[in-house]
Amino acid sequence: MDFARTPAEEEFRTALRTWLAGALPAGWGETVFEPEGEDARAQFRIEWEKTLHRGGWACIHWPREYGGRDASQVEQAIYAEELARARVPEGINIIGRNLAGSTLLAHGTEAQKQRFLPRIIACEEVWCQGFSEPGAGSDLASVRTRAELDGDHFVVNGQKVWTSYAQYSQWCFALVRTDPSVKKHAGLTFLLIDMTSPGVSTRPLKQISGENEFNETFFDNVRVPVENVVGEINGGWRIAMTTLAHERGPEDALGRQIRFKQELELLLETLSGLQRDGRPVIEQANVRQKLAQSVIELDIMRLSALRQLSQYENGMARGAEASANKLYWSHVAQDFFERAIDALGPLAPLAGHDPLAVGGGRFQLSYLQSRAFSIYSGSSEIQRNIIGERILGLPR
Amino acid sequence: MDFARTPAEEEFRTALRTWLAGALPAGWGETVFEPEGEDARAQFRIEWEKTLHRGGWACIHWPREYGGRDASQVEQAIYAEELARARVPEGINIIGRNLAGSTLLAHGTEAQKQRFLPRIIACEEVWCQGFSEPGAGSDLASVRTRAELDGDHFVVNGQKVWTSYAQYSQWCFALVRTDPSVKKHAGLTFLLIDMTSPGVSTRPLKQISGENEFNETFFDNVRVPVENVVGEINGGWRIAMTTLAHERGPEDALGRQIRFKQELELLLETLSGLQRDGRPVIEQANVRQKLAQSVIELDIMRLSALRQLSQYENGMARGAEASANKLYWSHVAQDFFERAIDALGPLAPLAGHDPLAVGGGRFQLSYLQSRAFSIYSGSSEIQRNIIGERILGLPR
Amino acid sequence: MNYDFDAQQIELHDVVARALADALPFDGHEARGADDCAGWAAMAELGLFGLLVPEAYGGLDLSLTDLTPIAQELGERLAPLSIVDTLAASEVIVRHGTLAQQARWLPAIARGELRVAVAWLEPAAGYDPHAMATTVAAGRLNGTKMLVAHADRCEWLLLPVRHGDGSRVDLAMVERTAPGVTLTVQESLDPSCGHHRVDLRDVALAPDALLGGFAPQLAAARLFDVAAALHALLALGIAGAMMSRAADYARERVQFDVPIGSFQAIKHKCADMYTLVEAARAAAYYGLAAVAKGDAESTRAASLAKAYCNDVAARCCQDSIQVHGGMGFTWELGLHRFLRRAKVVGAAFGDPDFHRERVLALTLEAMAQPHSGAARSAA
Amino acid sequence: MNYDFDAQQIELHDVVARALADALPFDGHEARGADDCAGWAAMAELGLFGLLVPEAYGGLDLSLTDLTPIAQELGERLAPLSIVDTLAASEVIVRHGTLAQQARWLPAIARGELRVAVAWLEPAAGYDPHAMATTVAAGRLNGTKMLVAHADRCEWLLLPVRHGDGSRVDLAMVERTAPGVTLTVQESLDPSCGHHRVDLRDVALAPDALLGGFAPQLAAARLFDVAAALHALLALGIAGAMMSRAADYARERVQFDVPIGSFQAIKHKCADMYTLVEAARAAAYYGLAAVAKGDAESTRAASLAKAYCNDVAARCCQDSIQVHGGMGFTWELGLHRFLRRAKVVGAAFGDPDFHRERVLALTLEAMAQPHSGAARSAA
Repeated sequence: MDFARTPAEEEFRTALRTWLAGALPAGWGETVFEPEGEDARAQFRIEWEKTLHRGGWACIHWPREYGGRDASQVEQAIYAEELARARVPEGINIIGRNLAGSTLLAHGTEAQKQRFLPRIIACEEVWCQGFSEPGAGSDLASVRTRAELDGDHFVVNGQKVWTSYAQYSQWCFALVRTDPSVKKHAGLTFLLIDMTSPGVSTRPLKQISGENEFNETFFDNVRVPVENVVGEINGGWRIAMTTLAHERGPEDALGRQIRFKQELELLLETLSGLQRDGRPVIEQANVRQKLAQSVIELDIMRLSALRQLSQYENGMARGAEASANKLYWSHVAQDFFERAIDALGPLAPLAGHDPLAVGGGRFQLSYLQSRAFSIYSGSSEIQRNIIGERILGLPR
Repeated sequence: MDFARTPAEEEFRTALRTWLAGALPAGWGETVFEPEGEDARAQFRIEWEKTLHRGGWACIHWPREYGGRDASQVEQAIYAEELARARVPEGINIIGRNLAGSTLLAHGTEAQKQRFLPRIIACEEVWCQGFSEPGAGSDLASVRTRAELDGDHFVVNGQKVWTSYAQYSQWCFALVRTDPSVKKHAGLTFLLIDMTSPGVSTRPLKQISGENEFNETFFDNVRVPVENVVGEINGGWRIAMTTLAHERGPEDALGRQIRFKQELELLLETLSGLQRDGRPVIEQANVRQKLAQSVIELDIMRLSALRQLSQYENGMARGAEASANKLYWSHVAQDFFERAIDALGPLAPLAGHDPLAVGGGRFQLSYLQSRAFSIYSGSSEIQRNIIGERILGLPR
Repeated sequence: MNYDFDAQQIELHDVVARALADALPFDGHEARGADDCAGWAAMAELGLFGLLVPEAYGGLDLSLTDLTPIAQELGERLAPLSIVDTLAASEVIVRHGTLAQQARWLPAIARGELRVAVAWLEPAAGYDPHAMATTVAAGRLNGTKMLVAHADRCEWLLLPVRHGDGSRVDLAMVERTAPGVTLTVQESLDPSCGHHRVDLRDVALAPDALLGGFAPQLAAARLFDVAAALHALLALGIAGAMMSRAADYARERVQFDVPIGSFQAIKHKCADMYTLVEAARAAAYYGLAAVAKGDAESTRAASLAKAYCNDVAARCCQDSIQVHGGMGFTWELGLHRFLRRAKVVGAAFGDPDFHRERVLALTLEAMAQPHSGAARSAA
Repeated sequence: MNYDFDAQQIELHDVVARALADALPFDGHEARGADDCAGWAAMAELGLFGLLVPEAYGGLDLSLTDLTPIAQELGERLAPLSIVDTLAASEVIVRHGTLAQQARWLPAIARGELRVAVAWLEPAAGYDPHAMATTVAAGRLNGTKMLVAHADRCEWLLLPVRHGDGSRVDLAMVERTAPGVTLTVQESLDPSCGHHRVDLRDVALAPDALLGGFAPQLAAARLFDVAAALHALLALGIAGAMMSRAADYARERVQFDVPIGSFQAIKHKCADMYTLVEAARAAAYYGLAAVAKGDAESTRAASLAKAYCNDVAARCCQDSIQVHGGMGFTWELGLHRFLRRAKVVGAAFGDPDFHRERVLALTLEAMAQPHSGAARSAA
């Protein structure tokens, strides 16, 4: 065990921090913020990802031959933390970089890598994920979107749901049914679909927070060339599992953790300044105990992610432990945002830009958003099944 | 809705309270207590039950013809509360009075009622319950204790477990397998077994609290007359369910609730008197919040039980709602005893008669005992199945 | 003792439930806007606002207890909070108003023509009105109230005011249109509440605007307890609705070729919700009954109910969304409306921490009085 | 950064684990009595007590971090607490003892011939030694300590003492057999701990009995943090053992014709335990490493680990018993031994509430220093 950082790691951190200071607009996060409208914000984020690429700071975990830096796990951890610390815009092509990219690197043909990776890293093409369907949520293997072979093309028909940022995407990787005659896991194929193809349409799906990150995506006789299959035809399930292990992995948790901690620090500052009945709210022992628990749990979210990265660095294969990671943080974060809003007491309902709202009304939005944590990217029930069966060896 | 008590109810309460004041030894609960040894205590409790009977205060919910008072549900509630309030000894034949008695009243033949009820109410015969087996816990219907017909007798072979107070019991009502050829619920019979019969033996089973309330009971070619079947041969499952609904019912909860509340008041007094770092522990806001939650939850335990009794009084049949009752109080009480011991802080481990132990070391024993609440009388998992399936109509 | 509703209560509930179902169809898609106050007319037509009003003033002279099933239904239907505010106001005017005040306001309330918004919360105070900044001095009222539900649709505001000369707190009835009263729409977690900030600048206050003149302090305390007990029932209604929706969905939604309710993870979550809702029901029913009786136990009972029911509502909102999976966090299904309303109801008239503290303090107080602990146990 | 154990740590752990398995077979039936201190000789034979001792005094001069896997194993095996006490004492003597003190005690400790019982708790104090009643004045020590594990088997006692003249707190090494020291067996939730009350009446204290002379306050604070971080690992060991036993039982126990682990109610309970134990592991490993480094973060890291691991141990004890059903509450299976030990470990060196409060205070303190919040986030 060794928790010290090497000089090389410190050098990496300094280089990144220096670059970020120059790349972000002056006053960023203090006087300068993202645009408010959802579309303008998306455009802004795409521009930011292009800036990252031009600076050589996009997809650092990719091999050098595809434009990455062959970054170690520790470097990735530093990267996630530094970007979050600088409060850089969230990625809009996170699905492209982390999921499509990682999946193609692991399972794509050389031609696919050459075709897709450069445009992902340059943010010239944004990606969305076509896994869930109205009838296939937790039971992902029951997807019904059909892909039928017609010469050297598949013809795709069906509906996907929860396709984040589909409205800004040029490409979608989808799990489609290519053989309805075998049992359900065996008849699925992992297919890359051009979102500009005729027959693709999307409809925004408003979330409980009022935002429109998600969509329904419809495929109506969409023609997709056979070379867009990743892996084997009817071998898509195994590939999708790789994608999900990345989605639930520690890299994702690390970046989120810093953002949660920033909100926690904002909350602590807010409650230190907030007077209730003549004394600062932060001095109430009951409030302190609850917030301390979140301080601890969010710190552990970081420590756990670092530990998992360390295990990968030491050669452990990615697997079900990512489910424990995801299960842990989703509930810890939900509890935090519930405690945050409850700590506001009478002020809890005040949201948005109301002059009396504290913390910029930020906690209310985060509270609503956090309700989805334990559902998306595999519900907590699914994660518990995976942990119970694949880690603890309990029978199905 | 009407939460007021009628004059008749108040009169009932006064009569009982007056009788109790005369029937209990002078100084009871203050200077005079139960004997410490388990056997002596059991004998003391049997004597107390005989006193209750002589005073006309045993089994008040039974019909007058069998020695009861035809007490209404409200009277039963008052009874449970007054007895607990006077800190009377716990019943040792509670299984006889509440379970064997109620089951015989509902399903017994007149001959069975005449034979057994008078000796139960007089505490001349103590009963134990022979349901669980080593291989049949939550899956009660899989009991394997066999009863084979041989002329006008059954010959019983097998082992029961968790037979509370078997060492003091003259009778046992047991669920036994009389037909191994049909599916498991259908081959069971409800049988009354004389514990003094040749071939019955018991072995004490020590609990995590160090006490010996429970036993293993073995049946080795025990002969039981056919007239000791309650209900139909192979019709025992339905009868056992009646028994369990009584075991989990509000009468049981009401008495327990007062005892829990007595411990809660002892805890509040203790923490008011206990100084930590120069101020009473009860003044710490974090301790207050946690104990307040238990105050609330234990009060609701009482309110819920009263509400259920009220529903029965209004004609509702007993059913699955008893499971919600049992599920609620077992966790509420476990949480309370955990909070109680945690509130003691550094003093938490001090138990028993140590001069520095607070509250007479009572909380530590109760904490240990309470761990079993969510397991016995149907585990919480079983109660949740019953609620989900029988109340909410969710599929098996 | 009878914990069940009597025939009259059931009939009243059924009528109200039908009217609310018509007036407030749950269309899911959109939270109703701040300017919508649907349900009021339907309730007025039923004479709901006269329930607690003496017959002499055109009311039915019923007890607060009789509101139990109705308040629960108002919670379940996400009805405008001004309905409950006005009912609470009518109760307090009946108990603490002078004859002149009763004659002035009660007939109009009973006819459904006078809406009252209770303005309790302040930005820098907790829930205790003795620590609030809204004060009256020399007949002038000054202060700022926040999160007043549908203040713009109510003719009158009812609020606790401290007298500048000391600690005495009265309740003041203030006309919304009085000079010096300014309303500002507030952005709130639940836009359907129509929340407003109310600024009071040198508002002239006639002496007969003060309720509770012959029982200083009691009127404000009573309003708080009545409103808290009613809000506990609103929370219970929300919790019950979320629990039922979860169970309904679990029976119908198929995954892995079976209804998801057959999975213990879902089944047991629903069973836990049921168990909590039943416990909350016992608490909320008793809470309002105790407040209706107005005896020594009433404040403690109201706090007990409010603390517990708020927590149960929060838990059921969370768990019901979880049972609904991806559908649970769509705007379209509308579960978020319950989630949002639950937070508003939870923060109004004492949050759970406030009420827990009050329950503990009152419990310790009762124990300190000789024999009262036992008396309470046996009450 | 490397979160995994290195080869030496793994080897050390394996040797210790084998020796503990031999010395402390889990026979289940009976909790070992108060007079049993098994495991000490085996550990002494392995040279465990010299791990932190400099080579000059016959030790191995390893870091506290190297104890991580061992401490966890001691927790899992319910080993005598005097082993951990002595290890913590050796660490503090190395850091805060004078050369004379080191020469006096460390060689005997390294040889396993000198056992040290840490006597921290008092009946009317919390965990802060500045508020404790055990004081030294004019060279005489007076006070009462409680719940001192196996005090009767240890040759020396290590305890914080306040100087009668002010707030300074030192650590004192007191011989168990010194005149004025009285031991009384205490009845405890965990009889296997061999808990004693220690009364000190005018015990003569030579100046060289005080540790930390050249760094007043620090020695006591250091002992507390070291012991807290080690106790976090004991709690982790207990939690892990209870989780594994639950999973083992769930794979084997058949009800309704299938292993109970196939029911989601059981499977998900086990999965939650696993998730909590992994989180506790990340906290506990980091906690001891930070304390070993002794930097500004160490107190906060120790508190974070102790608060979290205690709660996880309590939860896993409860849930593992539940998974075991009726068997879970038999004395015979012995799960109660973990439950009892978990409460003792939880109450020693700061309970979760104490450590949570300390984490929050230190977090706020760090935020108040310019840029330090960010520094911590990125540390």
